[in-house]
Amino acid sequence: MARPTEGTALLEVRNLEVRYEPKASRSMTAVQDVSFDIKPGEFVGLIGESGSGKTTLATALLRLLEKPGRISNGTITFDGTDITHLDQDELREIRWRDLSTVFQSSMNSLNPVVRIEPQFRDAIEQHSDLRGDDVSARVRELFDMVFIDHRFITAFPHELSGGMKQRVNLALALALDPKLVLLDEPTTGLDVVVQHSILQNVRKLQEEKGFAVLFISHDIGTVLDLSDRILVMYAGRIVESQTAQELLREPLHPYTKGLLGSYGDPRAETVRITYIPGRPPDLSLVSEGCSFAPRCPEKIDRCLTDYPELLPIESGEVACHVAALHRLGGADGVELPERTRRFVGPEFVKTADESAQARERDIVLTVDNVTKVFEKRRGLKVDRTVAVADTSFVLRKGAVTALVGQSGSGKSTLARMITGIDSPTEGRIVFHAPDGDQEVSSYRGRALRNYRSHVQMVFQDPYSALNPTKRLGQILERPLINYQGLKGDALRAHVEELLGTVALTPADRFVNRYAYELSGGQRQRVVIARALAVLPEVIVADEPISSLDVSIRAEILELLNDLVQDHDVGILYITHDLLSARMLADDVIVLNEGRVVEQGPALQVIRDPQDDYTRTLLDAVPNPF
Amino acid sequence: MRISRRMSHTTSLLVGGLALSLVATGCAGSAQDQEGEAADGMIAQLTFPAEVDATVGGLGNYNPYSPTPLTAVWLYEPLIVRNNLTCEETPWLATGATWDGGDKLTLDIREGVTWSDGEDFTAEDVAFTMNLQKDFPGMDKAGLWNDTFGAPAKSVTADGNQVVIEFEGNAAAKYDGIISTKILPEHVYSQVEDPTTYVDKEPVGTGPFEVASYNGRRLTLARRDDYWQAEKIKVEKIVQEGIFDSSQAALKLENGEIDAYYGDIPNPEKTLVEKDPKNNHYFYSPAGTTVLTGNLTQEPWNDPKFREAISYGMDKESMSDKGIYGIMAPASQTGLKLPAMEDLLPEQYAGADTVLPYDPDKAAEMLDAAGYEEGADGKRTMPDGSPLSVDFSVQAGFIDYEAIAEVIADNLNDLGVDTKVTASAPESVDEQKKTGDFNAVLEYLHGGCELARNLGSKLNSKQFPTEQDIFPNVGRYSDPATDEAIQGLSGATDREEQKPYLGELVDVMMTEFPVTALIYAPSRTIYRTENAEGWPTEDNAYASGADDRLLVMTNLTPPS
Amino acid sequence: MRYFLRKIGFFVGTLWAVVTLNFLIPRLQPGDPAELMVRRLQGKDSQLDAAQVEAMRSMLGAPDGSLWTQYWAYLADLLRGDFGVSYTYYPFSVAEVIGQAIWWTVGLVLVTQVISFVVGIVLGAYAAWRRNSKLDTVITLGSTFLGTLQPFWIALVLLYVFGYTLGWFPTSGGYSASIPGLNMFFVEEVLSHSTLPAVALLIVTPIGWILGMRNTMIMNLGEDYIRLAKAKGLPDRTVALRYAARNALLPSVTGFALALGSVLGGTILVETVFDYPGLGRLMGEAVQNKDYPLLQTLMLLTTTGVLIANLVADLLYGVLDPRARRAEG
Amino acid sequence: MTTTPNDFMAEGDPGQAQSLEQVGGSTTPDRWWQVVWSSKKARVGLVVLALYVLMAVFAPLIAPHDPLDGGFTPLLQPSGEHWLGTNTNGRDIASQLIYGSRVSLLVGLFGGALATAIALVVGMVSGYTEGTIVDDVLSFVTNVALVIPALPLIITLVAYSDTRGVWLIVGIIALTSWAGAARSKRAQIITLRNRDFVTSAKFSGEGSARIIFSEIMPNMSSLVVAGFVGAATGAVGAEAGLAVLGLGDTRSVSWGTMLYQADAQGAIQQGLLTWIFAPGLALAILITAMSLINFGVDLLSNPHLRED
Repeated sequence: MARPTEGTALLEVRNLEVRYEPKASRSMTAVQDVSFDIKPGEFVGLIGESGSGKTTLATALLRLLEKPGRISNGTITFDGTDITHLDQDELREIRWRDLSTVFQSSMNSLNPVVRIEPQFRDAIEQHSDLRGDDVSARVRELFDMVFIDHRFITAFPHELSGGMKQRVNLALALALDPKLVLLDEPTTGLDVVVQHSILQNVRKLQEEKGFAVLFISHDIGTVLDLSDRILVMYAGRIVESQTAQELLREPLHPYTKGLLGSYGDPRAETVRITYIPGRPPDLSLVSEGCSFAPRCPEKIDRCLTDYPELLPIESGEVACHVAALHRLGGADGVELPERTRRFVGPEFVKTADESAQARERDIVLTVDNVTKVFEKRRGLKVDRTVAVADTSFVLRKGAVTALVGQSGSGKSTLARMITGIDSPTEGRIVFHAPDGDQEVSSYRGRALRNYRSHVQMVFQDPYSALNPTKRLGQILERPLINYQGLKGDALRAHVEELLGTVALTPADRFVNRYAYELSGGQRQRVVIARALAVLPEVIVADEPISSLDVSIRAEILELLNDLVQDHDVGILYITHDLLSARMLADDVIVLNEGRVVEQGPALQVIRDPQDDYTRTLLDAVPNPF
Repeated sequence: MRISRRMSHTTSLLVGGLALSLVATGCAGSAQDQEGEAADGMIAQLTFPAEVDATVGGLGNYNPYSPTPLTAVWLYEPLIVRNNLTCEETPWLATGATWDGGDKLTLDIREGVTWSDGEDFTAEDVAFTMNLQKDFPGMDKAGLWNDTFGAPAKSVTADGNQVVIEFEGNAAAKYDGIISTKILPEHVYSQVEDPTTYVDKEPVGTGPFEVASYNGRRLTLARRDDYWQAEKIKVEKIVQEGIFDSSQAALKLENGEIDAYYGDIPNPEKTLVEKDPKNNHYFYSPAGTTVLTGNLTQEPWNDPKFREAISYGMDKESMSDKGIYGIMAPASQTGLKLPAMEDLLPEQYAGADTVLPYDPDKAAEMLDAAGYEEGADGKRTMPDGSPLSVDFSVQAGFIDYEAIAEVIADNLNDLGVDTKVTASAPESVDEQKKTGDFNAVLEYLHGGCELARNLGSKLNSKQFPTEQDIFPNVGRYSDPATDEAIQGLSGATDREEQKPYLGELVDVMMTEFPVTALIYAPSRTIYRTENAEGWPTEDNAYASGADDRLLVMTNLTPPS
Repeated sequence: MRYFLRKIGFFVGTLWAVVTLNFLIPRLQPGDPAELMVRRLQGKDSQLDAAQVEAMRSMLGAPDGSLWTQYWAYLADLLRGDFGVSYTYYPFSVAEVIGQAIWWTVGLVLVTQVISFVVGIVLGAYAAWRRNSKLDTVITLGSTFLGTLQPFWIALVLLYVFGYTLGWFPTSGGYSASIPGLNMFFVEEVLSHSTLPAVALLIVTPIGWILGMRNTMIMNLGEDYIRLAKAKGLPDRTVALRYAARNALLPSVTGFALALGSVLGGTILVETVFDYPGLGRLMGEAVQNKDYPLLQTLMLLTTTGVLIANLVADLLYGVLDPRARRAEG
Repeated sequence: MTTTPNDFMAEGDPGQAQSLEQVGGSTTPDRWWQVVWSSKKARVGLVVLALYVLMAVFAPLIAPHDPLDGGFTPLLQPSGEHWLGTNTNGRDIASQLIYGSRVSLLVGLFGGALATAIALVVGMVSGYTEGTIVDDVLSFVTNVALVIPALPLIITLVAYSDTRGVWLIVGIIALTSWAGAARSKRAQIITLRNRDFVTSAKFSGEGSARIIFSEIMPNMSSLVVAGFVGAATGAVGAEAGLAVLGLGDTRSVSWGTMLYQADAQGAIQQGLLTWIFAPGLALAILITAMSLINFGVDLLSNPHLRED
């Protein structure tokens, strides 16, 4: 698609700059020199990692920036009106009628103490002539559009499930047939299957009603699925703009390539996924040159000194010296890296052969017909919830078993039982300890503590798994002191060794750091190092990559895989994501509502799913290929 | 908008609810108070604070034997008024009282007195009241029927206009209690099941006033024209309202909203008199003596020499200045209120000399002589060389005591006696008095007219405090000869008979120093002369204003 | 079922503990009520007259038997609703005494609390909405300073300035010459007599509500539903009132229920200074006079008030916050 | 009443995660003292408090006279010799005022610290063992302590004690004021103890005491600081209130006892206005300063309040 021509655009953003200038700390430029257009009826995706400034950009477009943030440069023209500096009263005319939004984490964007209908009514009555029953009729119509039962019109927000709330928000955004809807990560936190259906719904409505969409996401797969055109944002700037097909066919910016490289086809015999090493720059520091250069495998000298302009190249735009030189020429003696559509960076490869061997190893833990029922008393009524029903599987040394399912499928309950936090209602979980078999639920006190030196956990969110008040050295010391009685030099040496194992080197640079000084990936490495400290037989990894940026997920998967190979650890890998299950696991167990619906070697399950549920899960995996 | 509308609605609801709820509390009282014009030679109205320090709404009770009647002064009367200051007797419902030995008392009952409901007052009423006290010990404030201070009564009988009380033994010391018994109307109280719990709503008394109205807060009393000495009562109406602390009272007096106040107002001279010297006055009559009581069973107080020495080492003028704005004079070590009781003083003591002067040098000499020598650090030691220290317990919250205690501590420390003051709750100090677990306290020596019960019991070895009761001999002074003298004193029925025994007690006070007299403790009357004159004054000290209100009332006249 | 049993058990248990403490604490204190009564009648530093103490003891019926038997008798009486006879107001029963005073305090407290709550909420919400404005600074700083003044000190100043120097308001009592009942004169008197105590209470109380409301409201203003409401183009008033204030009000309202329950004990000083015939003054007297039956009942009343207020706050939260309704199920 | 349910939010909660995203993920979170200092109100409060502390420490150098020297002429009006006049006992009011800061600050410091310590131990243990009998007992005690009316209880306790010293006041204030803070700490630890880092501490083989006090407690520093400032503020006020009721240590010089004596001895009626106004004002300014600091402390638990 050609560079949008002036005049026809619904939204025109020119040289937009947003700065945060807090009194107490350093100011920073969160959005820098951003220009783009959205045409009427166009579905534009905006992709970027966390911290790339995409939410700030969205907030600025909506003119909802609050102190200390402000638009420090540039213009926003909406439907022919320059809204950059309109006052609130004038903005009110445009808001919702022409420009509506669905927020990120919009679980909280409905007023919790007011029923749903009035929340539609106030917006509708504010901006239209509809009153009374006409409004109710409109609300019913909107509910139909997003497939929600009318009885929820009079419900309170908390009575709706997360997915329903998000559909309601979508309906609310469409209430006045706006010209542009800004969707800011509208499905974050929702279950994969639900996400998938909501987004399909959005796309369908957009095509029917013809409104324009700016869809913001960190997940390039989803964006590619839905959008006409894609903007890629990195460190506060737009680095690439192309149509979805072109971007997939020929990504121009190495960063885009990196993002694409983090996807693979789970059905392939050998899967390769890449990751982008390093971390995004600190926007409060002034940097020279291309802000992606430190992580870029294609960088040339110029990248370190000059920031590349966003230039029109072929069908799109890109801000990359290398891409520009490749396509526009003018290299003049500069040595260019090879032109490629792949990210030439670190890579994690999984072959089907490896798995076959692992499946022969010794069993360390047996889950035997386990059922877990939660009883909750409400007044006289007892609610029985079957969280896990009659589940059996084994964990082997040096092998990975993936437990796949939606939230609420009983994955975490199983993990809690295996780690001895809960005990099964029926059935047994047996740990095959060196000194004989032992039922996990029989461990108490000291025995339980000892058991945990054999079974360790890696958590979903490395931000909350590391005590923010402790230095990394202190965190890693504790299990060594507690389980191995190490002291003094031996202790220090062992801590450094652990850091080395998870590739946080040189170790002495990390020992005295706090968790907040690390990137998400580095934190997850620390969490893994801590789990390794006691030389466990089993590690339960509960969605260890789902809170990490796509670009670095492979890095953690690779580390886990190395552990299995080098330390002979058995991993129970809990995930909702079949791709990552395929990357890491030898065996896959698919759980649905507490029941095992399918079980078998990873590749087999993925290639030839027997159960409908597995297929649904597979469909939900964004697959741009 | 919404908020404010809702609020005003709520407020009006509340006000309505409040008013409604108060309907339920409404009771007694009917007349509105209007300032009336006084007839010639009469006072239209006097206003006092409420007599009891606790009244709630309509729960009025005039029963003089309940702990807190709305008024205990104006309705029911005693037999004889012996004023607290000079101990002079004024016949009241009884025209006289005669002891026959120490075990029989004959009271001549006044004739021509009528109850406020028109019935005649008779000796039967007196006998009835006293016999009622036998049946209901809770009424027996005089201890008539038990063995406190003298033998219990055997019988009380009315005979014509006389009432004869016979005792099982000598009961002379009960005299004060007996003559101040408030007499009840037999024709009313004989109908009452339990006079201690009886709520007397329509009082029938012999007193100069009767209840005109009570609205739950303001008590209005009207003069009785048929009062037996109506000609002496010039006040048409008394209004009693409100419980005031000293600041409130001072301001009320200053504004002329009340005519007299009987509580403590700090520095009345500066607070009130200076502001309106013509109308504002005060009369602080000595009611007793503030004394320093050492625990005579503990060091160093067990040594009379020490007690004597420090008696000279304490600056009583300064105590008076700091404790009570210099109003009360340093007290006589005799334990008697001087000069009011001058005539009771044994001959060997001249009044002025019994007030020991502040003479630190003499005190130091005496301490040296008694072996309490000063060490290098300026602190004295016990004669055996062990450390000497005094630990004072002072009632927290008694401002005057605290000020006095500070002066004492300063003085004693100057003398080299290591002294510490510990402020404790008054109840704790009482507890210490009971258990004897104290070193020194400040307390009160009552200067009442029944000397055996006051000065005597301070020195009586039978009056040690017990776990149960704080009997007066807090210092635990014990001397058989003194006990005998007290026995004699309490058995004696007239002053002349009492004098020799009293002389012995005074002698003990002056030589043994069982307690050290500091300054006189006041009975306070702070009053205004705008509406009434004739209050007791320094020059005309005919009574203690606070304790003898009935007597004072007969002396009040309109301002000239 | 278990949930409710637990809740009721907790309620009863707390009540029992409070009742027991109420029983024990006064009895742990030194001092004999009969002696105190006599002392009160004779003057604080008088020498106690043994005969009078004896008479008083026999009248009040000194507590007999061991602490243990007293305790059981006390519990049994409580269960029968018999709170005993007040020492101070003998021979009136505690119930009668409290019955007289309670309406005064309830009236005073209700009115001042409601006013201070409304004022606090409105000012707090306004300060939050106009955050960092001059007015916000004035409101927060002003209320902070006023709130730190000692109520007793304020009472004295008010008494002196408005009661005496200016003479605008009566200085003591709940009414004076009028006859209690539904007549204008009485109502006027009640209002004028309540003004100074009410103002003394009012000056200190709104601070809590102002700051609490301001803080929750500021926090709520950062919530997504507020941002969405703004994005919806709703007028500021709607956003401020229907969205922000409405949600911020929740913790304050439950706090208000709690405050109402506990405030009865907080008026002691003010009621005493103004000789206001309410429970606060009664409590002061009861403490001073060791009026065990009265003191116990008053403490029981206030603690039960707090407990019930807790319960009401729980329930109220359920009513006001739809989210809590389901959770309690 | 500045406690709101949201005070229970710890550092590192969603609020902060959000700001982290805006900031770019790598900046050091502000230390708590930086946050407090960032508030203008808190800065003013801290400066005033510092002045008070200096006044207390250097009282002997600043005060013109011995506060307990009753040797001056009573009832002098303010003059060069006696800046605020003398009281009825012939003592220098200005010197009393200066020395009085010592008691208030002492009671604030130790009363606040003791109350916070009790609240911490009870709240943390109770919250960490939520649902067990230990928690039931501790919660029960906390609730009882919460519902018992504090003033009568304090009066009763003080009255029962034989001696009235500053330490008694400190102890009693602490004993009667910890419950609210304990409850909020319990609530917070309940949200914290299900954090992954607590679970991982268990997996690291840590014992309960260590988890509570070494792992969790450092994460509650803002609540602890807020609790302490609140408790200290309350303690200063309570000391004055007690003294005003006549229950203070009458031998020590504090603003409360000054107020009490001034009232009892009729300072207003005698025209000694400085005697009653000065300590009241000194007290109000001190408590205001501490409340201002609390504005800064509130920022810790409630990042939305930050002024930028």
